[in-house]
Amino acid sequence: MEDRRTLLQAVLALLAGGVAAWWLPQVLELFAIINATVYVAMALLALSLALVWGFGGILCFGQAAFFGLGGYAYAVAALNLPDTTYAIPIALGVPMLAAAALGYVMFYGKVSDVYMGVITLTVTLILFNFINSTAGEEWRIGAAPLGGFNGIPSTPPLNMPGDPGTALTPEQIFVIAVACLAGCYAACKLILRSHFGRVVTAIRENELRAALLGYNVRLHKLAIFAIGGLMAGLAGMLFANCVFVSPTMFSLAYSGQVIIWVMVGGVGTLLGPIIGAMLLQALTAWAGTLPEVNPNLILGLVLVVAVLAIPRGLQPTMATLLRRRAP
Amino acid sequence: MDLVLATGIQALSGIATLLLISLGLAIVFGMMRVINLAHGEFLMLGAYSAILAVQAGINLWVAMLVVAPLCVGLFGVVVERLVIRRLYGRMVDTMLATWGLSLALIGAVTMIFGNTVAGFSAPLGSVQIGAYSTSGYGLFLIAATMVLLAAVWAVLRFTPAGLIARGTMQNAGMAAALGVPTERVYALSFAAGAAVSGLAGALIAPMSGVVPTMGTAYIARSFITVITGGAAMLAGTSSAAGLLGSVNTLGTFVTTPVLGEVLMLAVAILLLRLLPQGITGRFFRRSL
Amino acid sequence: MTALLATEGLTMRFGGVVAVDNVSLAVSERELRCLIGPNGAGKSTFFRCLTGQYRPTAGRILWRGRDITGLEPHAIARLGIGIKTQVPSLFDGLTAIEGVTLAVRRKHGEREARRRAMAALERLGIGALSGALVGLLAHGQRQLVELATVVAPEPDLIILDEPTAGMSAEETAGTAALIREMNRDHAVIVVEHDMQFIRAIASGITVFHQGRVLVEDCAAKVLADPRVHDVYLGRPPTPQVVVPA
Amino acid sequence: MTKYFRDGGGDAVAVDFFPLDVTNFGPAIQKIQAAKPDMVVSALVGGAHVSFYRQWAAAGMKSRIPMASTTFGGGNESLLLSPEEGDGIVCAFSYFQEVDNAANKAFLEKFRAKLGANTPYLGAELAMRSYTGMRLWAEGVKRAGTTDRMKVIEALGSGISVDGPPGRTMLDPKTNHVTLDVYVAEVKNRGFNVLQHFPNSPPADTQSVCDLQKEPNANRQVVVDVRI
Repeated sequence: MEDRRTLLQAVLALLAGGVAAWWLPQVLELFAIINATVYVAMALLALSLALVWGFGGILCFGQAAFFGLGGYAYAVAALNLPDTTYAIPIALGVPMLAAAALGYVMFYGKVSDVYMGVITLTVTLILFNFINSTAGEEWRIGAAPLGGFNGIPSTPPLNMPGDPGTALTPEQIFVIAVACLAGCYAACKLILRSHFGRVVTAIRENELRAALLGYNVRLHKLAIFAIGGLMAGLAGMLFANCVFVSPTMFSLAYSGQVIIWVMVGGVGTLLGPIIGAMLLQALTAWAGTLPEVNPNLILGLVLVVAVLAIPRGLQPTMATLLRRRAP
Repeated sequence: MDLVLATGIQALSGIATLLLISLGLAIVFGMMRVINLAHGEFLMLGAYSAILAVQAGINLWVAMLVVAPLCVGLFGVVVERLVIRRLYGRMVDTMLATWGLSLALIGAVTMIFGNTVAGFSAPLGSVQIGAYSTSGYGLFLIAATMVLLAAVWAVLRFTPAGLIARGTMQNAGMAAALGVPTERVYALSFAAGAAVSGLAGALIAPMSGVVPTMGTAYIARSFITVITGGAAMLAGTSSAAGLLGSVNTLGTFVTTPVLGEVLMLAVAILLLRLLPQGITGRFFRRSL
Repeated sequence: MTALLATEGLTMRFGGVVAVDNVSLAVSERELRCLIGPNGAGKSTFFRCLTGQYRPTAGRILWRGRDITGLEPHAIARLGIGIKTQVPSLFDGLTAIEGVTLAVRRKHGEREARRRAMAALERLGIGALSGALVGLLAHGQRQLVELATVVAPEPDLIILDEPTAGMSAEETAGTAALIREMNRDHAVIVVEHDMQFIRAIASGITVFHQGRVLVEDCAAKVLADPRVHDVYLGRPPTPQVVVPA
Repeated sequence: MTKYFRDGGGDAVAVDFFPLDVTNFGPAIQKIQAAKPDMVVSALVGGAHVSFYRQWAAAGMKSRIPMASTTFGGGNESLLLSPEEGDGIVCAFSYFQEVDNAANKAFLEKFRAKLGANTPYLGAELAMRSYTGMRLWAEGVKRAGTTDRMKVIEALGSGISVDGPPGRTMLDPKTNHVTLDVYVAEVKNRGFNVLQHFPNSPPADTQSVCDLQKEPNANRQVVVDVRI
């Protein structure tokens, strides 16, 4: 029974993605489309943390580091390559390798959970500081100036594969973003249903027992962490295509917000954080329009209440509510 | 010769500032295993309460040394009652809750005071060392930090309250069995940590830009200092502040400020890799 | 015939304290061995050296003659050793069948693994609990699920650390019978100090005392040996007295 | 900046860059004292960097070495610092609230009438530039007769100008930047004392490398050549 339910959820997700991708571009005008693409990219970032933290049991305070690396890798590659389609593998490879390297340092370094949070936080800070101070002329990779605090505004958007001349329109980029989100969601569902996914979930439940059954715990954690890094990098690439790449992608704000979204959406689920990300971004945007109220205050209070009231997050609480009411 | 002396003083004031802003966090984290990500905002509240006290006509020194720690200490009690008390033992949730608190505080202060509040300039004028002149207040800061460190050490080491606090932190169950009201000890310890942070915020106010987001500049530094310091609260934080403070100051002096920063963070990562439990995880293990 | 599992001069020192002092023992295929001794005799530390949780300070561990000292726990488990730790270590968030399937899944396909897992649960009489969430089960049931998880992949050797901890009298007797039945297909090493369980098992016994092997013999002789009584009652062992057979 | 020092006949003794969250400027102040420059030019920005001006005054350096800044005042720093710390710093912006002309006086009266008690201090440039920007757009819409994006862009390209409190602001068709009046002022008692006025200053550096009239849809990032 459980397998049918996961397949149903995966199909539903792809369907919802399809409808949104087809219908929204007709309805929304340009500014809203770009905004929607940012929401989708952020939801994908939340999904990557939901997979790594919710199922891998690895609380990474620095998921924004891979988000930023994905964006910057794409920007630098796109500026140096004739056809931006070749920039895609680089934009995914760099954050994945970075995640694997950071994962190796943490999981093979016998680091306890608390220090893992600290190390991921510190690494993001170092990247933020480093990228921020690359304003000078000498900081360029090939034809791409890193641009320090101002980021790289002149990043060329994705173009039709094989035809560098015609860049994709924002509507097309939105469709690609939704496709990526739905695709990654379905991929997560399949990964978690696979043997590898079950072992990763078991490791979250009890690391020692998994090891005593012969599973290489550190390798599995490294792998799921790298997959999370890849997804966050993909989100970074999408972000680079609808906004532009800047050091703020590495900032504490993004790392913090993504944790809030997953926490409020529901640690231990996939759909929860996606919904949480979209809802909270809309809430922050709405709060920004209120003259007297400062968005930080609302976002902060939401997190404090979320931690105190619903330790396992929005979606499971709703799910348990629904199940309890159903006979 | 005066160059060496002046640079030495710069290094000392760098270390003192780092120690000052980390001490409050060390008390809360070192003793209570509570990671307070709103620590930066506690500093900011300390600075703001000092400035508002001065604007209300209270003497500068009274405002800094009395009003600020008192206000932030009381605020600490409120925070402990409402939020922290429900999350003992849940390290990750405390991190997230205090992160939310930090965002909320920045938002609230920006709403109430706007982005700019008129600060007051550093008292005690300037002091001439050979060809170099440095601020008299900088020297006062170094002295104040040493006194504060000694005071906290003395309280923990010699007073019964200090003993009870240390006992409760190591084994709350046993302490309760001996009749110690552990709830109140936790509340007072968190308040003490908050008061020290408030005092630190007030002391650095004349030397820094007091804006609602000033906390974010300090939180990373104090966090890294306390974590690299390790379990033993005072010895750990002081040794880490000494190491990181001097690396940062001398690095900035010899090379560029950017390298000074990167050097400090690199040393921190190296330390975390070699000594995952921090400096006092290995050296001066039994000290306070 | 080389031993299935042997230790040569195994020593484990924590700073000044020598928890396991130069212990050499050998267990052959299909053997059932009990490691007994009062609390703090070094049994659990010795167990953790075998499972790779601790890296021994000196000495060697041999698996069918091959040196496996210092291997990671997962590498040791892969040799075909089923391990049950003192504190029950289970997948609370999964159902019983899911946990046990996972144990077998490393060597078999999904369907075959599920079939064997179900068989293991039934063999231990808890087939009915297969769909239950492990976290919600009672203590006794959890011990049985853990035993099923260890037995299901059919290891060559099973090592158990105090399987009867917190069990009632008849549950202990039941577990002893179960372990005898398991011993038909797998060698078993049990770390225990519950006298009632040891009498019920009546297998070869090695007595630990202050990190060293005091006595190693069949159950009858060991249980009659005055030194074992002294050690259990906390008196220093009386000098070697040979009791006529 | 070094290029403009050289063009002006001076030279840069030393240049330092600071990460945004640096708050301890002790070493930097000491390096400056060691270098004994005639003046210091700061491009520091952000809340943490205000500490530099504080520590500079605390070290008693304000009376010894004059200071100018390209960014001071933009972020209301003049309000943050006490008069002893801020007074005397020279800055240059396209507008100060204290600019003395009829348009500015009329604007300020209407502004205060509208907001009354909580009228904010406009300080330097930022608020006024946004106001003037909107008016330039409005002018483009008037000329194009429609708010359609492409038509307004065309109208803006045909040379639009607006007169207001900062003086005359003309949209330069070659660079899409603006030619405007620039004022040099020194900080005085948390406000500004306007010293000099340079009317109609064109965006010379951008014009030297970019001409949108010749190549209308150029979209590469243009870098002004400041190599010395």
